[in-house]
Amino acid sequence: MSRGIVQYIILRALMIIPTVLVLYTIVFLFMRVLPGNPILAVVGTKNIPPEQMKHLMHIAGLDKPLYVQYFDYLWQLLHGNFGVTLAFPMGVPVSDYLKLRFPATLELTIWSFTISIIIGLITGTIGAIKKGTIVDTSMRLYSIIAYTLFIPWFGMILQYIFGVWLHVLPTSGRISPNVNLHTITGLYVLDSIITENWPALVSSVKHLILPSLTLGIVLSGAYTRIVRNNMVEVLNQDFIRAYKARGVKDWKITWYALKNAFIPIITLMGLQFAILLGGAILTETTFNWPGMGTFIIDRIEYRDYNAIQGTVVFFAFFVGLISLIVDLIYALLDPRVKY
Amino acid sequence: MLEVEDLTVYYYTSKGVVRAVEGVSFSISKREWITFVGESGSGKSTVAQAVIRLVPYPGKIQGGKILFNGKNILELNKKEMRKLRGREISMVFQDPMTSLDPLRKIGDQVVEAMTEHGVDEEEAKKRAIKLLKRVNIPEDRIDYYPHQLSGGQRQRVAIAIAAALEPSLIIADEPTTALDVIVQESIMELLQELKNSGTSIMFVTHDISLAFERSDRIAVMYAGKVCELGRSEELVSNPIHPYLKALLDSVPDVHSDKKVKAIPGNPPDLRNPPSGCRFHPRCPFASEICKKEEPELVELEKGHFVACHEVV
Amino acid sequence: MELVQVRNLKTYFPVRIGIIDALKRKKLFVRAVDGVSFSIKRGEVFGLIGESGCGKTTLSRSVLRLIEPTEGEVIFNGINILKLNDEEMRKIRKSMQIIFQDPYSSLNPKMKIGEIIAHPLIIHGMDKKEAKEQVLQMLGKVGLTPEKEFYERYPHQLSGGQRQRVAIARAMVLNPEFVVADEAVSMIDVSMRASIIELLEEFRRMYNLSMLFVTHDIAIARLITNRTAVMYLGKIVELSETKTLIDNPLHPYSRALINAAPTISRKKDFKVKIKGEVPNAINPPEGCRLSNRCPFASEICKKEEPELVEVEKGHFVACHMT
Amino acid sequence: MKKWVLLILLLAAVFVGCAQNNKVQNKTPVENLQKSNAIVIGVTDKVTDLDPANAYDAFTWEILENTMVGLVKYKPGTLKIEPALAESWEVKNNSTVWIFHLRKGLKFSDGTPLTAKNVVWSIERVMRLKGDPSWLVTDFVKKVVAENNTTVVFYLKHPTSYFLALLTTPPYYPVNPKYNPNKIDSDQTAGGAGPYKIIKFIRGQEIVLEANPYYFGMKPKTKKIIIKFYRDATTMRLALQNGEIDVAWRTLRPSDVLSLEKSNFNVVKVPGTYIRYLCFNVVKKPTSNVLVRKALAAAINRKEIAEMVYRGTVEPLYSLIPNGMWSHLDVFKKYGDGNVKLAQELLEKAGYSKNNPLHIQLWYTPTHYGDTEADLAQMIKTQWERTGMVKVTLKSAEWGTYVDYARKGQMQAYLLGWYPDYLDPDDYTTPFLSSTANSWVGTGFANKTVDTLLKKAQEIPNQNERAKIYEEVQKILADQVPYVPLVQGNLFIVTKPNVHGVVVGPDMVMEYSYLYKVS
Amino acid sequence: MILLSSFLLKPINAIFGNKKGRGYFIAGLVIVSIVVLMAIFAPFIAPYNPTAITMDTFSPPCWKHIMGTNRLGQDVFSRIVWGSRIILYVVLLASSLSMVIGIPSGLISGYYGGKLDRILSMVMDSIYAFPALILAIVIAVVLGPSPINAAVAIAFVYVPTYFRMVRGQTLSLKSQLFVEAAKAIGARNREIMFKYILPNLIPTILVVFSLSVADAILTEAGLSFLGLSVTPPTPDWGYDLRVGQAFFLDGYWWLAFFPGLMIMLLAMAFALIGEALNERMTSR
Repeated sequence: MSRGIVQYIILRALMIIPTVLVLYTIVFLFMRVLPGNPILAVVGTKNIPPEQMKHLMHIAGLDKPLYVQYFDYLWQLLHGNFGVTLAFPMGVPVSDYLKLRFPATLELTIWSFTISIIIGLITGTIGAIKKGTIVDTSMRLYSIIAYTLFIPWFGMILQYIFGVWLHVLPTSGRISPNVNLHTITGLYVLDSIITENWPALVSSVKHLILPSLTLGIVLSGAYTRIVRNNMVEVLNQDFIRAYKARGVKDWKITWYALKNAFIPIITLMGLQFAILLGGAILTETTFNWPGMGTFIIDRIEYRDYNAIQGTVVFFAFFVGLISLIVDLIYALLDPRVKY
Repeated sequence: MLEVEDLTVYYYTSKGVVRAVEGVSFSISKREWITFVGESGSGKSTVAQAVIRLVPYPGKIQGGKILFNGKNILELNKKEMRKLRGREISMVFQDPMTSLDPLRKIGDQVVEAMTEHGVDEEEAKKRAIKLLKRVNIPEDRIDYYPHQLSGGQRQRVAIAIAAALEPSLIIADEPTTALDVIVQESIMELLQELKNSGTSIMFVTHDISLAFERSDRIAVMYAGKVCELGRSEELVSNPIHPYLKALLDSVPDVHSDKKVKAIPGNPPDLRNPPSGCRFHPRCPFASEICKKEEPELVELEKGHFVACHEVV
Repeated sequence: MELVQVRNLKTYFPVRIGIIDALKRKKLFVRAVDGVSFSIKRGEVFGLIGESGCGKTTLSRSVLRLIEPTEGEVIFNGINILKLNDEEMRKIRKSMQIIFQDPYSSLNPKMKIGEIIAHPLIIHGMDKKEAKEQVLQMLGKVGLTPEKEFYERYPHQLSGGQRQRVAIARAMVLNPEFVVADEAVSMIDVSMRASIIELLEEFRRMYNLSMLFVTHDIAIARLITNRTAVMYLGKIVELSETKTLIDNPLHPYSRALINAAPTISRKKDFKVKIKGEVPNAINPPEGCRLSNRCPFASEICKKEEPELVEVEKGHFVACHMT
Repeated sequence: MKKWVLLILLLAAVFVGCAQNNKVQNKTPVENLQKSNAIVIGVTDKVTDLDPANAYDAFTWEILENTMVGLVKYKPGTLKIEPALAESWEVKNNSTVWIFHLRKGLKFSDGTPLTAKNVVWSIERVMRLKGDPSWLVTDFVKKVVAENNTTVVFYLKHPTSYFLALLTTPPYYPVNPKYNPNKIDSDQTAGGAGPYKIIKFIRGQEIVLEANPYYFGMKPKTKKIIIKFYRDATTMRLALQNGEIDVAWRTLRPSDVLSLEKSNFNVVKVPGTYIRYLCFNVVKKPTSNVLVRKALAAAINRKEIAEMVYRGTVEPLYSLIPNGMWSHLDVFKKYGDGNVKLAQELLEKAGYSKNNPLHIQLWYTPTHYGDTEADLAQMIKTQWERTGMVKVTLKSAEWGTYVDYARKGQMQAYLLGWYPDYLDPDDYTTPFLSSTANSWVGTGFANKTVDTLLKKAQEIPNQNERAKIYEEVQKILADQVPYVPLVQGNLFIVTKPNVHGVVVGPDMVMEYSYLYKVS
Repeated sequence: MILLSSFLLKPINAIFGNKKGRGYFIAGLVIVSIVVLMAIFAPFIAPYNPTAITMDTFSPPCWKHIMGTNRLGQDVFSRIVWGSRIILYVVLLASSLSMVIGIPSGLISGYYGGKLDRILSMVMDSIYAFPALILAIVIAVVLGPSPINAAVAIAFVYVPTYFRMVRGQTLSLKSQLFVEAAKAIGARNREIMFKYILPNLIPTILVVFSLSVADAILTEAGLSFLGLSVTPPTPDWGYDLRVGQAFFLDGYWWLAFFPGLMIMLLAMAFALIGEALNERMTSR
């Protein structure tokens, strides 16, 4: 059995490769179709002689035919190398940036994810139990409203209320500049706990609240809906009535129902995580959060091919990894799954 | 032991009020097997669910009394009801594929049925093994999940759970409909054994042949009402209600060459049931009074009740 | 004389397996139908009974090539239909039809009743006006009157019995020579089954139709079929005149099946018992497929597969012990 | 179940904890800043490349100028050049040979001794690596030699009167020997011998500077400078209001500056040498017609632009050479501001009318010049359309593409801006008007007279004579109108009331060592 | 308005009768109709030229300007009215584009299966699993800011949504008996796909359409918030929100508040319709 799991994980992990390849190809093609290139973006309106331009293009490998560029980069990817930046600055390994930026996004998404799951589970369960009542209706309205909130707008309102008006929470950044934190994982909350740096913990948690609340609430709408609908479905199933017919206590039945309702939600969590990453871009922009989202937007401006390709590939890989983890959790929780 | 008087259940759907069960009365005594038979939509399952107060949403028990050992179940509060369920009255559902929690081991589910009613864990485990043995599930299956068992095995587990605390009444709501005949046979036998050991069985089925096989008494339901009720041999040999007669005529039998005849027309829409006798639009003997007045369930002979104007 | 001949028909399904097995190129099959032969005469109703999972539904589809069989021959009117190309097959479908078990999913919910019945005619080249006339006639024949009203209705406005009549009309409108009825009445209310059976019987009589009648209910088989085959795990275990089969079943499985059927007319003989349930058709037992459940099984049953042999005239059994 | 309860309790604790802490923060909005001798500066710019051989943008140069120093530098806040690493210098051979004498005992910020060899090594490195700004060296310097430990001699390609101004730019700064000699070293924080050294650098987040103990000059007033990078002005402004930063530096939005000034923040205005201008493609129709260019120039109302788009934070500019720089002439004043009448006349002359309007595309780039850029484009569109004879279509492209379009000469009219490389009229004229140097801008402007004039001005040392030449060039510019100067940027530094010592040079570089804070 | 409502009520009653979800549907439909009317009759509804620069800057909401004016003295309400055109144009164009590509490919892929199906599914799943907004941003930036390009970018990321839904439904419909019945009567594959399968997909397509339009509205707003949709001075909600956000802290709240509110309301309206249709479908 355990050998089965290991093999399953390996093979399932191999399935990430085509996904990564597809996205790399899409982005590569789109990026090269239209004019402009990173060297121009760097040089910009500076008065630089044409020979030097050529020299720079050569260094960046942009003078090679497209298919060579395509496979060159693919070759690098095979070696776990995301290439080097082509603009502002040139020649820095993209992975350096990813190492720096990814933990920020990860920290933001983890917290948002947690918040959204908790809110979603609570509101969805309440809605399902009180099905057909006004409580249910208001939960469903909450779900729709939360889902359709526009992140920059909602974030702006929260910033105004908690940052400017009440003056209780920071509105941007990850940690106060005056706090020294020795980073190990790059997840500030975790790092400050590891290094027992309590001021840093307080500061980083405070910085996290508004962005993760914004993203978490927006995402929770989807969960409220899914949890509610699944719960309603499960509560209608025979085995729930069978539990009742056996005289099992109500809260236990709700718990069993929740467990069953949670199984299909797990599959959706993988996809939700992707949506979360998308939402993270807008959240990061609104809260000046130094994550992957703001990074990719910056790089796009310079048309930094390698950085954008690298980021997209990395995201694709990460999303694949998440769905792998989700599948594993699914397999762990649902005895019906076979490897 | 169980007396039901004038039970009425309505479903409040968005399309209108469905009068699923109206004015049904009957009783069950100890060690008795009573079968409710009828076509789909006749209300037989609703009656069964009402007895344990598990009518699904949007159904509501509208009126009547359900006296269990003299106590009206409908007046019990939640906690009392919970104590009653599983200990005094338990239920087996139609579809064995969905009536067990797919995420929990069957052993745990059997054990829980007992611990929830105060049996201590150790004792419950011991009894669970015995119970499963009794329903012919090998001991090692105790750690299996429902999906690892076949339909028949699951239904036997469900019966084991229902019988765990030796309740006085087990309600079996079409427990064999989803199963093949050979498995059906084994389930029926299991219920028979339970009955022999002192439990009353309230059996619900649409298969009239099956109904006659093992029941002591049979109640025939049509459109939310009981139209004939009596000892099973009596009903086979001497059916009185035109519906029962027609029903018996419409069912083929393996061992006889009789011709079958369909009942003309369709079952009524219970949002808008026919006036008078609900069978009158399909009844060949219907007269004026049948259209106007609802027939009462009358005891024609001892223990043989019929609701029909024409025969009374 | 024989309209349909099925010879050594096999239909295997590849099993959906995990990635690991797929990589090891381990191929597993469900042997849903595993070497079945029988024939149906003109005007005959041939019954096929068995428990769920015995392969009777797959067999009924394979005979019509709605499922592509793996091996064997289906000879219809002297033509092996398994060798026809798509276009030829489409043409021959005119003479072979099917009526399904579930009247709720066998009709396209987005088409009017009239369109549903007319479509086969139009497909086979009739113009719309003529088709409509034919359809109206057909509606009358299956008892859906007033015809014009039913023509305009949608399936969800009909009861189960009425829908099954539509399904019959759709099958019969092409004047087929051969019809498969797959559990055609098992989802209909008890009180109405008889009328559907009557209707089928009427068509059979009128057009000298051959029919393959698949059912799990032996009582119904008795009512309509001339001959019946009992299937177990993809194989026919017994085949005979229906009455003979019921009154004198020879195969232990047939006996158990017939005994288990609920009946009012006589008391049951509880002697013959078959243990357990139908095993998985991916790995059927060696030898006789019933050997692991059969109370009479001996050594040979576990080793050798019994052949279907004629023990009396027209009565075939596949059992070592008889 | 237990796990869940625990988790909920934990979360509740975190939130309660925050709430309590917030109360404390309410009284003292800035967390323990008073104790640490540090100032936090917010910027929306980026540090692109810490290697002076490749860094070529204003803000990165600011960091380099605070962490490195050249042979000479501007006296803080003025255009006057004063000695830095070099104590004194001599000029020989018609200003083609420059000899510099270094101070004694110089050290890099990590304590490594700094000699003439380091100076030569660094400049040769720039010449070898051919980074973006390397032309600032290679176009002028033929050879650089260390005569001894304290003497550096430059041999120039041609007489260059403004060589000292060039020497103030980062490519001439000696860098720490830790810099990779053969490769551009973008993330190298070893720095040079400036007043500060870099102790921490996280791209896109922050850079932390600490006073350099080996600096030869004045000791910085504040030991630690933290620079936080923001993606946009709004978040930076929020951070300032929220007490997260002490100084908001480049670049706040005009509206932010105005409203911060009202709410008790110190605003320091620095006249900038940064200019914004409009380019015309002089080769392609319809802007190849000089009448059209003149008409469009006349229709522009700089005062309105300054007022509406920049809320009065910029000055109207009537020449490419900025106000306040020698040789500046308001040559475009002759067209007036928003001179609709003149514009109409000129357009009529060019053959356009109300029924046959001039169709023109105006291009801008949405992010590179800040959020006001779209407003600027809209404003110009409105002004041109006031003539009733012009129909403007606005177009935009991301920076990378925009530059490509410009270089290929694909746009008709487009907006650009210019930060000077060195403070000399030459840097405001040659790159635009010399046909050998202006291919980057894509206007296609070429004029032989201008070419010769500019060449001459580079070579003669006398400032008065040069001034005359530049005046003449400006006049030709106003006649030909390949460019329309629009505004000259002012810079604003907004600080908390307790922050003092804001010193910004004419090169728009803030000298961090003068900043201090009183608690 | 009365005429309109009676015109609208008929189909509502036909679909919903007085069943569940009716309220949601009506609420959603009312908002959508208002926005659509706003878009169609923008020249008549908007009191001012939305792009005219005036000296009356930063006027708070008052009788003259019910939603105030912005930094260039443009009337915010007029910009909202005209802005509805862009967002509807982009989103509806994008949704139609992705439907035109997604539905047939999903149908073919699901119906025929085989290698083509596997390749298409892999590509679509890869795109689907990737954060839509990020991909849309990359594409929109590369293509350059214009409404059509934004629509293409959005369409690109929503094709998999339709594809997967149609493919999945086709697979399940394919196993339905009526499809088998169609085969049995000798219907051709094309007929089965378009006469038997496609009509049964329409209710699900409607639900997915409404929900993905709601989603696409937010994506469009996200793109134009990042300046990737329209070129000013064309009024656009997302862009106006972005520009207005800068002035939010100065107390000029109306600049960003109204565009943001409209984005939310419009997305919500489609989500309500989708929810109602979904409920209607599942409650059958």
